[in-house]
Amino acid sequence: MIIAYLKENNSDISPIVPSNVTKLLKFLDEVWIESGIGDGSYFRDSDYESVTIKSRKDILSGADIIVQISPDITDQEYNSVKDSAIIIGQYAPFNDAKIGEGLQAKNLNVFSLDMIPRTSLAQSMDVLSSMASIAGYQSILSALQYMPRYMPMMITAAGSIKPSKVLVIGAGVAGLQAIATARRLGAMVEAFDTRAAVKEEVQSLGAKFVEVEGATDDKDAGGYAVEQTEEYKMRQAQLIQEKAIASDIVVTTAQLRGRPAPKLITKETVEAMKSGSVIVDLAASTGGNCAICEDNKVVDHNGVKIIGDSNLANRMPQDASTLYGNNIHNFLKHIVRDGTIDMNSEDEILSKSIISKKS
Amino acid sequence: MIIAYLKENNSDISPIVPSNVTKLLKFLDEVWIESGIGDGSYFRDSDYESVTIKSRKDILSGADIIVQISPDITDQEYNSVKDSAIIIGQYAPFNDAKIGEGLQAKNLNVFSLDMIPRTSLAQSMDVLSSMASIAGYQSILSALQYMPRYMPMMITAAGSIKPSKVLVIGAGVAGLQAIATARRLGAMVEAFDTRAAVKEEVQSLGAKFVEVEGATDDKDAGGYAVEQTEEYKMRQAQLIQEKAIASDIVVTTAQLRGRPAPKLITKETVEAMKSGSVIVDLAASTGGNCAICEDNKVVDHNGVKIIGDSNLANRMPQDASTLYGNNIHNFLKHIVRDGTIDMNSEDEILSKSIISKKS
Amino acid sequence: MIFTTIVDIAYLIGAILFVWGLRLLSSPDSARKGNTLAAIGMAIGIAGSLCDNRIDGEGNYVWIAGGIVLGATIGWLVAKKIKMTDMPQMVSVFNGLGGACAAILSIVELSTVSLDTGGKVISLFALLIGCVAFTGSMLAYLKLDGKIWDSQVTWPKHNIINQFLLIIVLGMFTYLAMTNASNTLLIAFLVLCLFYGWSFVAPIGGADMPVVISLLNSFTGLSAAAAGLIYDNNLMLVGGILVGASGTILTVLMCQAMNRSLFNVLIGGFSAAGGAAQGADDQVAKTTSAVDASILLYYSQSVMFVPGYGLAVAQAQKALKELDDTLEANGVDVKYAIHPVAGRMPGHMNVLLAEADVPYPKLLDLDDANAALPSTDVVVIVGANDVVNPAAVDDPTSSIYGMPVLNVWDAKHVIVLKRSMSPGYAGIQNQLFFHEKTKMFFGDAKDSIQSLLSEVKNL
Amino acid sequence: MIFTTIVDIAYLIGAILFVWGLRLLSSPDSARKGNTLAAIGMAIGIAGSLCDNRIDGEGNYVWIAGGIVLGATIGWLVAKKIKMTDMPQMVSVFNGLGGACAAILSIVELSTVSLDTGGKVISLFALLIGCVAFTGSMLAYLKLDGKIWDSQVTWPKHNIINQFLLIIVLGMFTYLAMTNASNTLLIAFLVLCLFYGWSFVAPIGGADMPVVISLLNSFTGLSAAAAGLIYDNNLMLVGGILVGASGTILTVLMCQAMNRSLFNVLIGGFSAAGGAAQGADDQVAKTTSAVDASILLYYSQSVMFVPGYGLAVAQAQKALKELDDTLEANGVDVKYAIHPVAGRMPGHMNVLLAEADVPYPKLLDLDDANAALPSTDVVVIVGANDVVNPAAVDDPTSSIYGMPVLNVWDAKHVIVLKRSMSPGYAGIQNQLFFHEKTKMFFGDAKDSIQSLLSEVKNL
Amino acid sequence: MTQFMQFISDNLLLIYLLIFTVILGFEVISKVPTVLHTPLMSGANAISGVIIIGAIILIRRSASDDYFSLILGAIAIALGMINVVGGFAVTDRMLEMFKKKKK
Amino acid sequence: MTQFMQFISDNLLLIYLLIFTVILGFEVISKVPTVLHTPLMSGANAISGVIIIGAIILIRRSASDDYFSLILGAIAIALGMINVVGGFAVTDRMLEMFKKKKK
Ligand SMILES: NC(=O)c1ccc[n+]([C@@H]2O[C@H](COP(=O)([O-])OP(=O)(O)OC[C@H]3O[C@@H](n4cnc5c(N)ncnc54)[C@H](OP(=O)(O)O)[C@@H]3O)[C@@H](O)[C@H]2O)c1
Ligand SMILES: NC(=O)c1ccc[n+]([C@@H]2O[C@H](COP(=O)([O-])OP(=O)(O)OC[C@H]3O[C@@H](n4cnc5c(N)ncnc54)[C@H](OP(=O)(O)O)[C@@H]3O)[C@@H](O)[C@H]2O)c1
Ligand SMILES: NC(=O)c1ccc[n+]([C@@H]2O[C@H](COP(=O)([O-])OP(=O)(O)OC[C@H]3O[C@@H](n4cnc5c(N)ncnc54)[C@H](O)[C@@H]3O)[C@@H](O)[C@H]2O)c1
Ligand SMILES: NC(=O)c1ccc[n+]([C@@H]2O[C@H](COP(=O)([O-])OP(=O)(O)OC[C@H]3O[C@@H](n4cnc5c(N)ncnc54)[C@H](O)[C@@H]3O)[C@@H](O)[C@H]2O)c1
Repeated sequence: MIIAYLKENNSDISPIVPSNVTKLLKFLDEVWIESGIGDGSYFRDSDYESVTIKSRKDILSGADIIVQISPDITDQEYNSVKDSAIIIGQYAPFNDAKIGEGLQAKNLNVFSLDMIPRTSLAQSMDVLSSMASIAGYQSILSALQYMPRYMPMMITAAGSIKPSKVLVIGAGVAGLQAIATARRLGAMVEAFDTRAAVKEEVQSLGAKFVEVEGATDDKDAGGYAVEQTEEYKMRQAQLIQEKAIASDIVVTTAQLRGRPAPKLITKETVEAMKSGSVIVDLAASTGGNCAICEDNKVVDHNGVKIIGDSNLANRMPQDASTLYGNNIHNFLKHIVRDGTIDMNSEDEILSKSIISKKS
Repeated sequence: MIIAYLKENNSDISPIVPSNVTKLLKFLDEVWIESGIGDGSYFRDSDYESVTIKSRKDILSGADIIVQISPDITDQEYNSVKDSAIIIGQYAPFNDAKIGEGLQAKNLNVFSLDMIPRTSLAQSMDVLSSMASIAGYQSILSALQYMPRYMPMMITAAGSIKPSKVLVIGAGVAGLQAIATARRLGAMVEAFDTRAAVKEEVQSLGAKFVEVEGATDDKDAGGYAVEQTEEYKMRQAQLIQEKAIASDIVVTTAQLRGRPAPKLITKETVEAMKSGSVIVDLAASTGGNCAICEDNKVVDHNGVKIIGDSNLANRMPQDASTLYGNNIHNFLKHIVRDGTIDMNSEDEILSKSIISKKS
Repeated sequence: MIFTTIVDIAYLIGAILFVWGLRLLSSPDSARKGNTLAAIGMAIGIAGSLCDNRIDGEGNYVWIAGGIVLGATIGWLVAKKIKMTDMPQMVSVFNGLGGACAAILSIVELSTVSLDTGGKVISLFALLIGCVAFTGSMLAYLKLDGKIWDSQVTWPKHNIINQFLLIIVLGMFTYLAMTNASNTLLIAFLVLCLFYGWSFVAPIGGADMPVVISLLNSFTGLSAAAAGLIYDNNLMLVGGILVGASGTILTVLMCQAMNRSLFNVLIGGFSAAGGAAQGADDQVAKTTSAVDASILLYYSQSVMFVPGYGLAVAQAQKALKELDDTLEANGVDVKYAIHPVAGRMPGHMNVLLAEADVPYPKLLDLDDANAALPSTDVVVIVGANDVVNPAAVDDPTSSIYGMPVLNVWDAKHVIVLKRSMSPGYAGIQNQLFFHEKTKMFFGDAKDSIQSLLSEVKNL
Repeated sequence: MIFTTIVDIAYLIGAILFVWGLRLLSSPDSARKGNTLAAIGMAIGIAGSLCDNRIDGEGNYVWIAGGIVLGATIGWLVAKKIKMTDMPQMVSVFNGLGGACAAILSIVELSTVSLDTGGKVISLFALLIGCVAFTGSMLAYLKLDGKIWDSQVTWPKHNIINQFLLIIVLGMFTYLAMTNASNTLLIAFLVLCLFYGWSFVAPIGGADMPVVISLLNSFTGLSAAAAGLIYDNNLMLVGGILVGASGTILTVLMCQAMNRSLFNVLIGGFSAAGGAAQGADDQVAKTTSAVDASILLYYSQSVMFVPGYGLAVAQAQKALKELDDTLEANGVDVKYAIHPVAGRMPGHMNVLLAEADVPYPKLLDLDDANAALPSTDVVVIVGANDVVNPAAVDDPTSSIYGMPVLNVWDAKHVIVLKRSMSPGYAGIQNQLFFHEKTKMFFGDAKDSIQSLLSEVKNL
Repeated sequence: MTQFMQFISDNLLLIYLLIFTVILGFEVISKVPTVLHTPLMSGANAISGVIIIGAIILIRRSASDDYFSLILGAIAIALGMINVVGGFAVTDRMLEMFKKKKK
Repeated sequence: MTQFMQFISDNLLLIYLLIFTVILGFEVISKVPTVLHTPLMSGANAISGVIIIGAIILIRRSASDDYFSLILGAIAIALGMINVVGGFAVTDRMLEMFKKKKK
């Protein structure tokens, strides 16, 4: 089987890094890449040994497995794709249920990486986790780019600087990493989440868990958050208002799969915050947790900066590419058995990530 | 006495912060500020209570003590200054010996804050230390803005990321702070300095000291570095070449008062470094420690970014202003005795920082 | 006269050496010297008894020499040949023989000399506890050596039977002490005592044997003291009392170290799985103590820590680093095996260990760790679970089958620090805990590590 | 008969209570209970002696009651009234009175009863040491109380005179023991002994008085034991021997704690500055031990750590945090005073303490710390120097005069952890080290903290 | 010599007891922390006041007109009692500072 | 009762000695670290072999034709000797491991 990687156009992240190639060739016949695929992540074409450089057109028509990050193959291009070819990407079908139908209509074999179940076994293929982890780390660094104050406490001859306060809302993968990074830099960190289990995890990173009583739990939602009751939301919003006003940095990561992100930071909250404070909103692409957030923009609201960025991983393209490339390699290694992919396998990971199957 | 603060034009840092005012009024009669003085550091005019807002012109002609950060008073403006007035700023007379003469010629009372001796007693007035400390902290943060890789080690399901290597050259105030910040973020840090005493200090922060044998020591130079021998420089340059090539981030802080900064990172070194690595050159204003450095620019040399910035404190204007304002307050508290300043005092701090005295 | 006094002084010196030896024995630095001193004391005492001119009789030195040579040879050979791991059993056997010796002496005394009531009481006492020490120790030996299982020697309501037996024993004791009973009755008493010793130890759990041996040892001491009264010998008296007292204290201390009361050990008995936890399918996980685990760590060449989410919960990273430092200072090579999904976020373990200043080169990732494990002496699993679950390798029905895990079972010993038998994030049972190489050490990871640390520092 | 036995048992119980009391007295937790036990033992003993029916005579209970009431009243009143700081002197006086009691008994015995040689030896021995204990203790009291200076009571070549005196004393002792000497000679011996006691203590330095008192105390114990032999009383015998033995060991331990030998104290004498480090101007800095410092910490309400550059050099931050945790767990309030220029870069201490996870609210800056210091029990200075230098406050010639420093001398006690007397960054000597409240604890800060830690954990 | 040997053999148990008491005295004290040195000394001193029993015995067996013995004895009792009562009381006061905490 | 009291008064020193020995036994052991439990038990066990002195005395004072006593006595000696020699030797071996490392 021939595997081919398409170059991303809207991101510096590459779906393949040089170290993946030999490992892929152990169970696949050829690896094709588009020229300049690693440019954004500081890999030159020459770094990729034993690959064949092909044009996008050749790849679409010739490869058995086509890998991309975000699905940017046009309908026209789909027509040139080989009959048996398998396409891998992140289609986010939970956001738009029609995507699957559309692909099905075109009679394609498509895996959506964001549908991989979040089990221990699948963790090595879970691109959402790898990217969220980077985003969490970068959320603090990008906040610091704008914050006019020290993060750690400093008792110096020129005066004592209090440690910054950081509030993390939503302690999933990204939130936890944000907590860890802020703590490393010496901030006082508090975190919020609606899932009760997270409390222990937050504390295990040395941060304080701010509790709002009465959260609906979600043990069965497979790791994703569920929508909460109105009353709960109100009390939570109040508490967050207070905490956020006292914070120098607020990081919000609360997302609900397939729904707009809950609004957790109101305009009034932002206006009551200290001038010079920073909000990093990782849910920006689904509307943002902060009322004033705009996706892919830094908004300055009365001296408070609101960074809306759902793709913070892009700030660190090399390691992001490495992790992404490894995830895809692990995924392929899992689904390719004896040189083929059995689209009808009952394997949980394989069956859950298929969003369109050739009939 | 009336003290007045001029607004900076080239920097966001303010020489006074609101909390200074009441303390100043304890031993001074009036505090004047220029409008908008705190804009860059997130303080509004209204935050400064009990001050009088004055125009630049009024300040120059009416104040007894005029405080600025960098000396931007024109010759013409000097003429309007009160006869007995005292001007405080950073004149860097070590870089240009004529400055003192020029001021003397104008028959002014001028204190240059960068001439305050670096003794334990004077540390609370030492603006060089406060600003260098911020610069050291920000050197790492600004490097991270460009680095495409993780700083800490990460063993994750998607692969193991090695910790970044950081090399700090010149472990003075800024260098030590850079070491501490990089270590906090989980990097492997090595540091260089020509002064032998620094070794213990570097180790006390958990970093490794890279030794080049045969440094000329400088115990008597008052804390400032002395020029080293040619042979030493060569061996050092070699070792730095090797270490820098292996590093992800290089921070250089080596300055020699009144001389161009030593060139410690050659062009070849930069070219041999990994693509995506970052060099932060804090000595940029005196020519830079890195051969390719340009002041106040980020140069991209074959994928290696060279950040030339001698005023990194400006990236964190609020706390920088706080510390600066406190330093000046402490300085004034020290030199103002019973409502006047005795320009002929034998006090070490006072006498050393005078660069021009009314005759 | 002078010679007699010299013998008396010899006994006195022997007694002082016993005390001094025991004292030195209770600190690791001097223990060996203490043992030697006590042995010298014993030699002086024996020499004294050989030439004590107050004993009138026909000498019979040949008999004595025969016994001494025979006993010394056997004792020496056995002591030298025995395997390190079999030593506790051997102590039990030795103790039993000492008890037997006491029993023989009292039997001879009771059957040949006519004694007053006091003498009879003392002799019968020596006989009773000598017998109990003998058979009890022998059974303890058999149990410890794995030659006999608890279930083979216990009967239903064993404790009640034992109490009943004890009443009979005491009854006969009183009767024999009051009357001039026949030798037959004496033999019956002997047999009864022997049987009681066996029955006394039978219900006590295998894991509790060391406590029992210590107790029986203090019994032997008391019988020696009783014999000292019979033969009016101060050294026997003092030595016996000393062993009786220190043995008792030692027994209590051993119980404390196991977090149990002596009563619990003796009566509560019956726990076939003394100090073990029951698994789902009636499997038994072995537990270990801080002392044993610390000795294992201290005397090993290489140790691998496997941190997991429990490390984070317990916030035990700094304590772990200190244990690492202490072990390294004693020449142990310490590494950390970091599983990619250990903890609850990518790089969770890295964050913690960096906070504790563990140098990066000590952290091995999955592949390196699995390569290093077969040559590792001891693996310490600190609050990890799923990432060391062998089901990922050998149970195709498991939900984590196929996930790479740390093959900790390749190492020589595995110690697991966790609070209970409850499963990890994936919610599946872990067969590792029942693996033959595995010992569980229950408790909050930080507390456990701190107790390991203080034990290692004590060594 | 039965009654006699009861008295005997009373004495026995008294003796056991003495032993037990002493034992408990040697650990801080139980010391008070130990003292009470010993007192009960004494009461039982006295009661026993009052009704012991083996003593035949005319009772004279009125005399006895008079003595007891008088003595008890005085003893009680003095003990309750005395100031805390005067207690050591008082112990010396009490001890002297005990010695006097022994001397009186032996004088009466020697002058009224006719004794065999053994009895005479014992009585003379009790007389000798009773007298020495009496006058020696009294002189020790006067010295400790500052009523007499060393120079007032020493003569040139005092040690040689003392040796000469000792020879005369021993010569008379032998003569009196061998012959039936006259009372005059006895009185002469008495006077000589009293004088010798005085002369014995005279040359010993004032700072060494506690050691001497302890030694004289063990003498009193021996005289009581001797009296026990004279009156054939086991309680006196055992109690006396016990005090003699433990007093001797205690004396040795006290010398060790001062880093000197007993010989050195008794003969080398004359050093007013026991166990101290010499400062520049012949000033003396007091040192302390891990045990003393740890007890001080453990029993205090509030402790302030003052970290400096030495903390960073020693990398002792984590150990310090552990000490903090341990003290907090025992109810001590622990804070850190961070001087703005401590260390070698702005915020140096913050970096270190954050690494050790010290919560921010525990860090006090200069002003807060100086406000808190007067109500702080113990300040522990961990490798800081310039930032706690009083010269900044009170020495206008100092190069740091005017710099705000931490006024650690406002606290009740100051313990300084550093490796030597060498100065800090500013290169100037620090008078704090010679301050009356200050004790130095030399060594690498990390090692010192770790030994404090293990001592605190032992308490 | 013989006499001495005889003495030893006659008083063998007494000698054992003395030696064991000495060892016990050593053993009990050997690990005392430095802060307890003074209270311990004070406590031991109070115990050494056991000499008072001797004084009691002396008076009890004196003739009721043997004023020499009686007066000296009474003084001895008084002195001993000061030692005993004062000693224990002072020790107790010293030890007050240790009762503050419980683990 | 009287008999018992008599016994106590007669053997007062012996009782003192016994009790003090017991206390000493307690005292000496009370602070032993857990790792030494087994070696200490083993060492104490070897000391309890002092019973062998009884066996020696038994044989020495038996008639040379009293084979009952002699045989049993010789067995007792052999058993006791195994206890003594084996006990000390095994203890010594156990304690060898403590010399391996030096702190
Ligand atoms: N790394 C990631 O990004 C990530 C994210 C989400 C989920 N996960 C999942 O989390 C799991 C990680 O595996 P793991 O082995 O690290 O953890 P684990 O399987 O969750 O097991 C942790 C163990 O630690 C013990 N423990 C908890 N608190 C403790 C304490 N205070 N002291 C001692 N032991 C304690 C628990 O047992 P007791 O209760 O008996 O003490 C538990 O069995 C994997 O299944 C992984 O897929 C990982
Ligand atoms: N904070 C800043 O920005 C900065 C920058 C430059 C200079 N300074 C100056 O540095 C000084 C700071 O004061 P400081 O009190 O922190 O330090 P310091 O005055 O330099 O004293 C440090 C003390 O620590 C002791 N020490 C060193 N290593 C030790 C170890 N391993 N264990 C135990 N003790 C150790 C040293 O005594 P031994 O050798 O006897 O052990 C020394 O006296 C001030 O004078 C300040 O002006 C500060
Ligand atoms: N089995 C595995 O190995 C594995 C791998 C990856 C993730 N997971 C689990 O899945 C979970 C979700 O991960 P994610 O980061 O992708 O989640 P996510 O991005 O969907 O959500 C981020 C966090 O926001 C929280 N949140 C949602 N609504 C909120 C609200 N109104 N207020 C506050 N918080 C709110 C969620 O509870 C979640 O913790 C993780 O916590 C993790 O435990 C498991
Ligand atoms: N007494 C005080 O309290 C106080 C206050 C501030 C600074 N100081 C001392 O003054 C010293 C200098 O401070 P700074 O940061 O302003 O120094 P700086 O900015 O002048 O120089 C920075 C560092 O670069 C080093 N350096 C110079 N040439 C070099 C070369 N060729 N290669 C490598 N390193 C080279 C210097 O040794 C110095 O450590 C500090 O280290 C500090 O100890 C003391």
